[in-house]
Amino acid sequence: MTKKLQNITDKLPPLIALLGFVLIWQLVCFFKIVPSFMLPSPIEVVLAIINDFSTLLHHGKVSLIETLAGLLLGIILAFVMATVMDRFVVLDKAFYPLIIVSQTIPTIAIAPILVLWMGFGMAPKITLVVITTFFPITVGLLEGYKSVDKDSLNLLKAMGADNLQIFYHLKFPRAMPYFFAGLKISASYAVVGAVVSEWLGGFEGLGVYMTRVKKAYSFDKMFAVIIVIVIISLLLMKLVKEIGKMSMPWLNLAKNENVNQK
Amino acid sequence: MTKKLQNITDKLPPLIALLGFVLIWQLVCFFKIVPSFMLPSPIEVVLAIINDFSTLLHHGKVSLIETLAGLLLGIILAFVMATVMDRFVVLDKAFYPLIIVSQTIPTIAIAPILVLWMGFGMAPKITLVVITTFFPITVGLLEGYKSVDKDSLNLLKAMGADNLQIFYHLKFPRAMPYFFAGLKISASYAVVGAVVSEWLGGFEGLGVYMTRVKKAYSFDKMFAVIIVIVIISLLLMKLVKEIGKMSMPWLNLAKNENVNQK
Amino acid sequence: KMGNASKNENKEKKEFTKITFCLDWTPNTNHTGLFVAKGKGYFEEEGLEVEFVQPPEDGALLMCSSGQAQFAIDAQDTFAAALDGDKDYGVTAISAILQHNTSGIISRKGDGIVSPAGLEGKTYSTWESPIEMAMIKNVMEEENADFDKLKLIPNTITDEPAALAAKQTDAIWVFYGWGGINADIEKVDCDFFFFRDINPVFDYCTPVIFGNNEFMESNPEITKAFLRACKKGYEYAVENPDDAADILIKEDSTNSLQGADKLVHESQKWISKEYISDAKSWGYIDSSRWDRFYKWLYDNKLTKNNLSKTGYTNEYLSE
Amino acid sequence: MILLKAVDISKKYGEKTIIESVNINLKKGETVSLLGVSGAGKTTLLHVLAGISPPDGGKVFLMEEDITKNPGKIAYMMQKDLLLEHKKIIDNVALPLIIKGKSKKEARKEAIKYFKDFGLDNTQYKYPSQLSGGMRQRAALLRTYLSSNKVALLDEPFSALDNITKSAIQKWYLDTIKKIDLSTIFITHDIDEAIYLSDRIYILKGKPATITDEIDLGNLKKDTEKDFNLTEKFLELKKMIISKLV
Amino acid sequence: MILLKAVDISKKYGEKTIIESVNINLKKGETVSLLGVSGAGKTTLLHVLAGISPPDGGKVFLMEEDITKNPGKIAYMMQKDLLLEHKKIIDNVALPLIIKGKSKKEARKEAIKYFKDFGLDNTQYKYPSQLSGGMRQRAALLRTYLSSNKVALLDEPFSALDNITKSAIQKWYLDTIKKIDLSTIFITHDIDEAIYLSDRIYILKGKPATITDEIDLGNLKKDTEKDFNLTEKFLELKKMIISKLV
Ligand SMILES: Nc1ncnc2c1ncn2[C@@H]1O[C@H](COP(=O)(O)OP(=O)(O)OP(=O)(O)O)[C@@H](O)[C@H]1O
Ligand SMILES: Nc1ncnc2c1ncn2[C@@H]1O[C@H](COP(=O)(O)OP(=O)(O)OP(=O)(O)O)[C@@H](O)[C@H]1O
Ligand SMILES: O=C([O-])O
Ligand SMILES: [Mg+2]
Ligand SMILES: [Mg+2]
Repeated sequence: MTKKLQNITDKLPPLIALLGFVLIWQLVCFFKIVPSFMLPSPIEVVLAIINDFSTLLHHGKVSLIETLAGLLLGIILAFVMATVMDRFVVLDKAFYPLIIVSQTIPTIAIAPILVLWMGFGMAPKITLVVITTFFPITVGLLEGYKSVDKDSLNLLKAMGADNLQIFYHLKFPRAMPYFFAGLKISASYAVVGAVVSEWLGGFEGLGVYMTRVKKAYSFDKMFAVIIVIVIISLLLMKLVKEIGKMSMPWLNLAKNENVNQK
Repeated sequence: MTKKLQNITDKLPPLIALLGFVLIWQLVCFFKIVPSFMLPSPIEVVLAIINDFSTLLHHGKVSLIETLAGLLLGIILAFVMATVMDRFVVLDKAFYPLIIVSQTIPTIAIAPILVLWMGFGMAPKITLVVITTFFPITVGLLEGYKSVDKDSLNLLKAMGADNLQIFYHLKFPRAMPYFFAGLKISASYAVVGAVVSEWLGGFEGLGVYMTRVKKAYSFDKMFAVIIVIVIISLLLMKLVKEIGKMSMPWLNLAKNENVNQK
Repeated sequence: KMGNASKNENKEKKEFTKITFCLDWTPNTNHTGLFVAKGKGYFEEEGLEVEFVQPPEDGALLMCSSGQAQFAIDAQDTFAAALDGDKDYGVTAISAILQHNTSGIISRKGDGIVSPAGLEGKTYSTWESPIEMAMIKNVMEEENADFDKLKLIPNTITDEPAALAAKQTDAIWVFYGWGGINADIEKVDCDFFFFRDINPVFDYCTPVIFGNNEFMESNPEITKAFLRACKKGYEYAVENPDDAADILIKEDSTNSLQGADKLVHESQKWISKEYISDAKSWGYIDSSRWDRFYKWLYDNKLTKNNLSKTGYTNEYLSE
Repeated sequence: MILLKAVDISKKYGEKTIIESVNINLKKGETVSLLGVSGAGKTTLLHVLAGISPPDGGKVFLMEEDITKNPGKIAYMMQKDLLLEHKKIIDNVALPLIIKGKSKKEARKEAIKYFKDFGLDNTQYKYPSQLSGGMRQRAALLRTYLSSNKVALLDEPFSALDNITKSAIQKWYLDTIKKIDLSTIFITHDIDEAIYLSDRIYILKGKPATITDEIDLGNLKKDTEKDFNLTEKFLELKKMIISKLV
Repeated sequence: MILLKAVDISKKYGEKTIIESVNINLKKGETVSLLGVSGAGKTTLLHVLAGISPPDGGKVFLMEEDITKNPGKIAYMMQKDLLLEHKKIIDNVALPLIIKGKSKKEARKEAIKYFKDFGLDNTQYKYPSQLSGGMRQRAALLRTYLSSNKVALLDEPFSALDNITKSAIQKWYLDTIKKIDLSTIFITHDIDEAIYLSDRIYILKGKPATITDEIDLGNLKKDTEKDFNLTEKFLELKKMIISKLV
């Protein structure tokens, strides 16, 4: 099978599934199985996206900025926490349970409190994104650090490497696949985190726009927002995947470059 | 170090961290660094839990039933999907992207729609729990099925095992650790999923109670609810862990039972 | 699709018709008559078994549209958006819970927001709904104040007096019977003005009971019976505010009002006077005030269509 | 009597032909080894014989019966011991019986009889990770035996053991297959092992690989002679085989 | 001249003493092997010598200097080849130089000089997974060499290779260490390998393990004699060593 053909047979099934899904949706609407005010048809939603494009773009930009800022801070927080916790076992034992607790608090419960504390700007939104995103990255990094085998550690120790060198040359690169796996999960939650926090207080962003169109009984626009959120999330996940590929060239060696006979 | 001593040094750090956290919280309230209407003190929250105990118990029970029902259905759905997708690669290719899309839709956006479609009973709440929980379990199971090495597969094939036997004797047991890892994540999100959907429509459950006490200006009661949610989530995760341990005795063999000299 | 509400259940000794009633928000003194009707068995007397449910945020009307609830509470101003679209939501306003719009702007005493003019240069917490903004603009302009000099921030406030005391904001839209009374209870000195006092066009109906058209058309007698029981409940609440307040607290199955006794009782004392007020009887929707507000919306391009004379009926109310 | 016969076997992976026109046979009671360098195609050939991998040409016969692409007829002991870590030893060992339709209870009852003979007393209800390497080997061999097939294929059964402890297990292995009357083809890339354990050696060589040599060791008295692998005779054989391998 | 000397080394894990009162030494230019069954404590001893595991008793000297618990003075080639999969070959090989403080550029420049000598042309910018087993071995040895230490410890350097292809690499190894003038202690549990490659053999045995024997092979002319491991002399030696091991 040629590469191109492989590509097509890989992408055909999800495309058919997606089209099938949209078709069923359209039929449900067309035959009024669900009343139209409860479920706008795909065509209405697409029209809403087209008509509202500039508005969606504007609010989408705001949400995206919050998402990216939150994700970045989440990465930094996760990196610092995981690295410190890996270095000092006591801190790992002490804070791991608290971190898990932080993940069982409903975000819609804390979002209003964050707004109360931090005001109406981006700060509470970014904070909420940080809270929802740092966890998978931290867990990923911790697992990654722990995945380093004793022999490799001993190799570097035998070369006389200090802790920082061991971290730089061994622990961090080894943890990278785990880091990116965690980041991908975080990315998929990040946009939703931003939207939820906007929903619960703000002037701009997809969450705010969503409550507004909902109040105006514009379900087609509401679904348009949902679709924009989905698209942004998927693009973000794709971006993470590509950055991961670029950062870890050793994991993506083409088979034909392989000199190894076995 | 004796076992008992080990147990204490394992549990001491998180306890100290937790107490430290509560102490700081109490001090912040005591010195009015945050106004009391924004942040009730831990003592107030504990009092609210004690005073509201029977009410919290009642609503907690409702949320717990929704959580458990949703989790159970989520497990069944995940099991069926993962198993079918593992068996038929085309379905895997077709539906995996759609499943990922389902996870990027904000729950607070679909919860009201679910209530609209399904009414005020438990159905929309359970559905939302299913939507939030089936994903980590499905991904876990798929990964688990894929983790089965070719040699083990060949071993069973060589014995003349059919697909069902291979599944029962090899694939499923091998996937179990992955299943429980996914289930643990799901369990941590399940209660929050139920609460969010209650929040957005219903007559009972912690989510409903939370919106009501919020409107009645009782932040101490609201924090009490959050703490109940956290405790239920943690207990659920603990339960999953214990069931996992019991179901996979081969992973928890005490070192001293080990006959192997190496 | 209508659920089992329209089907009478014959199995039990007494035939009860099940009714799902969607509140506009968490139980409060706007709802007292309903809880009294339940607590004192007025619904039962009419052969009804009523369950009160909480809506998704801003979703009560839709729940009634979809048939998940036969009746729901919403307000005339927010209903406009549903009426104005090209989709038929299949709901009609059938009864006004309060005769007059009891909402207005609350602010810290001493800030000088005793009337709309005082808003100039101050901060207002808004939900950013077009009608809300137009109303604020209108009342300010009535007093020659400049709306552009009002600073707008998002409304995330749950505890209005506390928010004012903490200077999170200067002005908040509240219903006097709950938010205004709460300020007294919490001993925060406040100023308050009603919209209806500035411009009578804003004396529209809020909150309002809506019914699902399909249900009401096929069950007119049940609808009337339902409103009869409601009316009896509100009339009781008018006569016995203290007792009614206790019933509200007791009948709220979530116990959320426990500990808020003082607020409920004080609020009840005030609001009981508003249930019937100057109308001939409880529930009556004053068509002149209804139509006048919708005409204003149309004149101010807040709706595409002139919604006057649409969306309501008094035909299910008993004399 | 020829038990197993493979005729003209060839096998490709994608475009690449791995083995071509391979003919081998196995007589009753015989132990035959398959010798070849790493990557030659030994495992590939065994997969075809076991019926778990379809050949691109040729047929496999078990006493006249065509068993090509028909697994379950021949016992197959995979590379290393490959016990299922999630099953107790007794259930690992009884697995072939369960696969063939016996109830768990019956299968356990049948399997338990042999634990003593195989030196596995008191390991029945242990998990594989609780056993030493030697014990695991024996459990895997017992499982192979319990498949009740007359022919067994073994893929590098001893490669996981170190050279010093290996010889003890090899001795035990020779005794056991005699006792249970098993006819065996086993893979190795250890020449010493091939000479020591087998009646006949097939050499698999080339790209694509084929049987380039067949060496009959039938008349050597290996087990009677102490330290046989340190004798002259052994050395001569080894030299001869090396010359044929490279 | 004695380069490395370990005096009275003992090491416990928890309550269990693994090795006790071990004394060994290594002269300039010498290749010494450490022979023992699996689990004897060979790796444990090498860890102590390399300074990455603190002994519970005893000291290690490198030309009079006490290097106990002081890693980085002796080159250490771990079990298998252990290249870091995330670094290109050039960076794997240059790692000891970078660890010692050289810039990446300098280190690469220094390392690249030796690629031809080690038969690693054109592999510089490849990743380890793109190399064959033999190439990986050579890269690991080059890295060991570039640590610029005079003494190298090697833990089972050839155990991953099959018996047939192994001998080619062993020959190359003997040549190379001669050329780069490295003094070596290596671990093996393969007696043939120990005899073939070393000037002296230490046998580590017992629980706790100690050096029970020292065998000097200094006057054997191994590399000049073809097929040395198929000669009588070799067989005698092997018999003698086996008797001391068991
Ligand atoms: N499933 C497969 N797909 C493609 N190529 C394969 C597959 N399995 C094996 N090969 C290739 O076939 C050749 C023979 O492999 P095989 O495993 O049979 O060798 P072997 O002689 O058993 O080697 P070893 O002694 O290392 O186990 C190798 O080049 C290998 O890369
Ligand atoms: N970190 C450790 N903690 C506890 N015990 C250990 C540790 N490392 C090794 N051991 C034990 O010490 C003993 C010697 O181990 P070591 O790895 O030195 O053996 P070895 O001779 O290198 O064996 P092999 O040839 O299998 O590599 C073994 O019984 C092993 O279980
Ligand atoms: O909506 C309010 O009650 O203020
Ligand atoms: Mg093989
Ligand atoms: Mg070792």
